[in-house]
Amino acid sequence: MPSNHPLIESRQQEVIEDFSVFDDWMDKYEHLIDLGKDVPTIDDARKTDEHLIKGCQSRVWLAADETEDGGVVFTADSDAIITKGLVGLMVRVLSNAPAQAIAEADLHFLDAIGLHQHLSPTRSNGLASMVQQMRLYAAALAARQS
Amino acid sequence: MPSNHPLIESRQQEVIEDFSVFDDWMDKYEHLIDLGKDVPTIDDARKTDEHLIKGCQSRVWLAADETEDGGVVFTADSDAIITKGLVGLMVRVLSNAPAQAIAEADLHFLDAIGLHQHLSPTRSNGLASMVQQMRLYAAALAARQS
Amino acid sequence: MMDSTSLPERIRRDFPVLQRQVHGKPLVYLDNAASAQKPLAVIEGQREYLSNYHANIHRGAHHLAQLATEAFEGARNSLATHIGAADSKEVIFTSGSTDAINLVAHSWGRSNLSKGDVVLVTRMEHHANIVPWQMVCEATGARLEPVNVHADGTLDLEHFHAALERFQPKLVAMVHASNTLGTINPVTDLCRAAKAAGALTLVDGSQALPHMAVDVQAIGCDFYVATAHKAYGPTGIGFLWGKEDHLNAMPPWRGGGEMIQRVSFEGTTYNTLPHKFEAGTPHISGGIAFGIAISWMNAIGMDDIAAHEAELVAHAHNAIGSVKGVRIVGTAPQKVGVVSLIADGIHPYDMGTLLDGQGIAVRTGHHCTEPLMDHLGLESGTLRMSFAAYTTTREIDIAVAGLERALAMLR
Amino acid sequence: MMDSTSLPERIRRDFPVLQRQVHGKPLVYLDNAASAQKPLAVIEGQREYLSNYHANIHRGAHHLAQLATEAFEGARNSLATHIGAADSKEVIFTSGSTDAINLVAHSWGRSNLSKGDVVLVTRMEHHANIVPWQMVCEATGARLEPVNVHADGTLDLEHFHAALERFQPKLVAMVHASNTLGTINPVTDLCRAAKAAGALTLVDGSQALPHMAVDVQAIGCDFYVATAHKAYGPTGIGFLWGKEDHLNAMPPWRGGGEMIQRVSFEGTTYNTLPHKFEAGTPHISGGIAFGIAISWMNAIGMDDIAAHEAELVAHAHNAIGSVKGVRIVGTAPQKVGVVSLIADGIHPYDMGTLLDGQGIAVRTGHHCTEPLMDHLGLESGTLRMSFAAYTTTREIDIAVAGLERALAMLR
Ligand SMILES: Cc1ncc(COP(=O)(O)O)c(C=O)c1O
Ligand SMILES: Cc1ncc(COP(=O)(O)O)c(C=O)c1O
Repeated sequence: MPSNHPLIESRQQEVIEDFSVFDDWMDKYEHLIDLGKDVPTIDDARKTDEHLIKGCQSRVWLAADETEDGGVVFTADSDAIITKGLVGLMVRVLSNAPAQAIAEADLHFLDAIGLHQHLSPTRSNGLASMVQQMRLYAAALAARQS
Repeated sequence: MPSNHPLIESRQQEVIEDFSVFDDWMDKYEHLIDLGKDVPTIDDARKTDEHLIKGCQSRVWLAADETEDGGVVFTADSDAIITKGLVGLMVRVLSNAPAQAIAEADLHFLDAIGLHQHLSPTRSNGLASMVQQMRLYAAALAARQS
Repeated sequence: MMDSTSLPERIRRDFPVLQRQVHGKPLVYLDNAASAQKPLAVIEGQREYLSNYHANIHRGAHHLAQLATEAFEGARNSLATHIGAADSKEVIFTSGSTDAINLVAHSWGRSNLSKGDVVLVTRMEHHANIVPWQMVCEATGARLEPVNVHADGTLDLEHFHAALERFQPKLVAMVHASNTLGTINPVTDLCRAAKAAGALTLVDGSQALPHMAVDVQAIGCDFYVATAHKAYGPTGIGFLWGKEDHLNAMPPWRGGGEMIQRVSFEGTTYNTLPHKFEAGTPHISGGIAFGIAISWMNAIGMDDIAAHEAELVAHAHNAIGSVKGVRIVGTAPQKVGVVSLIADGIHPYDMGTLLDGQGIAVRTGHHCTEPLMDHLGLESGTLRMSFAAYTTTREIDIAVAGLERALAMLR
Repeated sequence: MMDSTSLPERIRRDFPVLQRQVHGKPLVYLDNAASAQKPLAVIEGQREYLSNYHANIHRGAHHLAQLATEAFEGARNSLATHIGAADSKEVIFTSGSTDAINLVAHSWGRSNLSKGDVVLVTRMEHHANIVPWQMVCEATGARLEPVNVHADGTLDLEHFHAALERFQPKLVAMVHASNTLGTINPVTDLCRAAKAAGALTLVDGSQALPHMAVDVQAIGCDFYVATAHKAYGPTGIGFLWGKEDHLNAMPPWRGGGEMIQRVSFEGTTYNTLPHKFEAGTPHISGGIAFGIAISWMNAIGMDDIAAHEAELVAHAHNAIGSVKGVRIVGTAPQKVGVVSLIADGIHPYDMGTLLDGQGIAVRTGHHCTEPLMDHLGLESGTLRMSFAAYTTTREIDIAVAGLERALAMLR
């Protein structure tokens, strides 16, 4: 099991703590929906096909930008609010981190908060593809950096 | 249930009686094999493709001739001896009978002697196809007669 | 006819899965149009076969092979009788509806369609009744033309007749009942009109077989397909029914064992119906269990099932009608047990996820009918509740209450 | 390695059917090459699925759909690991070997073969690996050429190499182990030679999967197919393995749900692997149970199964060798558990029928290898005894005694 960059690990612990107060399934989703409503979404101008990840159930847009210190900033959005909440969690954990750390991140928090099923590729909500693209982008950048 | 021509019915009863002495499966087959060895087979000259009924498991040859009084005489053969025994029983029951009687015969004897599975078309021994051809020939003849 | 409200009470205990919980709540299974649950008779029949008389069928001279063959061919006979086929050899086992439509598209299509020919379909078809035709059109130069659907989910009959006249299609392929809208198409009339215009007809009965009596000769179509798993049967099996003359004239599609008469490198001859189209070892346990599913439905009675489901649809329309901001998609007068809906400003995926959290299984998205979704302007698809003989009005009430709770959370 | 003679003792109780009687005698099931019996784990796994978590898979947002999808995809992973695939998306579920070969013939064949091209096969192929190629040759103008088989049942390697050189085939399709002769072909060498000659290779592993460890990358083939029902799994399912690059380059074959990315009347785009080749609802319970069968075999160990069966073959060769007037057909040094025989002047059907009467299930006839029977001059086929992990030497002794009794009756 890969050990995470401290930044990414501590953010995951934060999320896990956040969710630890909910033991009811519906409460957890209520919180997720609130997060979905809050997420700073992607610029409308960037909601183009180029940034679209087409899940079969919901659509996700993802944009990635290199920061000056060689990290990555992600912004993302979804047309479904629960997916948007999940997308927001992913951005919160992975954005503004070193490329290498993103590429190698062990994303255990979804499992820990009991939402791991949303990452199943067969769920077709676009989340799994989004995470894959985040990693690919970061890996490509890391390769250029080294 | 169609009632049989007395000739065909009495021949079936004879066969049933013949077999009634065997209650063991193997004894029954022993008898069938003996019959197979006895069957007056078709003329070699008539063992042509024209008279061949190709089952997947064994092959059967069948020839039919009209008699002077409007009946049908069958001669038949098979390359497998058990099939030949069965073929012989069919010939014994159906040959030398009025065409109409053959076409409409209710062949219950195989069931009664516990060999009915050999008549299953999926058995692919050629017997089911042979019986079908016997009936078709007789039916065509009967139609011409009426 | 007996009291249809008692139907689920009588049969629910036949379905082990209906006793289970999901996320700590009793399962409310309203995803029957995707796949129905299986009665014990089907589950146990399949188990019994595998435990007691499994063998490869046809051409086997031993006892188990005989038993298995008789059971499999017996299932074909049941199916033939159930749909009113003229002869059981007109029933070809396939791996499902999709496979059956592909069989017709590849075999009939490639040998009968050529440049300029038209295949007519409706805009409410499942992808299974669109993509195979697109592929055969691409291969042959034929053209696929769609008939419009009204906003209420009924077929645009005027457009249908105009299209028949205008395109003189070689084949009209249409769904018997829509898996997204529930609409039952007037297939008997449509087939009559298509025939009069010189076209053959294929009816996709995937959503009809579980819900109503089907008589292919009364419908007057040339081909009819359905799939077992939506009709209380196992997965991996379905059938194509075709008129004997058509099937005889069609070339085989898949090559292999069973479908041949004689094989040699000099030349191979093909078997007769139905074997000509059944290459390889069939899904024996599936065929047998499909036969059991058919018997199970007949023991209840297709008319009673249909009556019960009509009641469920009326109940659901009523209950959903009173939920604010929700619109039912598909309100044809004749429907099978399928109710699609959308809610203003709310994504179906969100509703579906929150229903799942309450133990309620529904399906969301385009239901493999993207062209229909485009046609009706429903970019994110719908939320679909779909019913079976065992569905209760109480389950619908639970689902509607769950929906209201979900909407409250999402707004 | 453990004592292989104890293997059947340990596992026979897993097979309910082995406890049954036929015609009042205990069943001796020696028709495993046609289809193997199923262990309880497979039967109960399928029952458990149908009783507890059946739902249509992929794209379902509800819990049961998730469980079913995970189990089905888990089976794909098991299979991929078992055969040494580079990635599980290289494993395409089909309805059996026949369907898998047809997939390659229709998809790869029709887009890669043209007039004058050659497909090379052996004369010991099953019809499933001949007829699809005949059909695609007829459609494309390509030609099918067969490689000879020696009288002892081994492939004529000289002829194989000469044919490679002479015909420069586009594809070489060969059986891994012959269902009629038992011969294990040296597929690794054959694939290397074929590759060197510029040909792709397809290996039909229908009779290898149940009997030995299979590693598609070690073999070095381009395509590998097998069927579940011969490997202790359910009916109606099998697989095609193909190298990712080939599969990516191949056009889809069947159209419908699951295999699409987006459907519209303006144009349809296809899904990625493995879904591109899996149109329609798959045989979900079959896939899951296939995975269980693979695990069941691995729990025993493929090497132990192979060792046990080698012992059975040696025992059978010995026992049959002492029966007067009987000749074994197929005496290759490397064999799977298949023993074919003929007796002077006696029709195999008669022997098979009399064995059945004694509760012994064997298969007689051409075993879907008519060209091989013609090649070896065996017009009436053979009687075939075929073994599985649960077969005992005692059963072989019973069968041989039964054979002697049958011969005594027939002579
Ligand atoms: C060598 C071989 N190939 C192909 C097949 C066909 O398998 P299936 O009938 O399951 O498609 C078989 C079995 O019948 C076989 O033994
Ligand atoms: C109307 C309709 N046609 C065809 C199909 C395809 O059936 P299958 O996936 O079993 O082949 C379905 C179900 O998915 C359907 O609802």
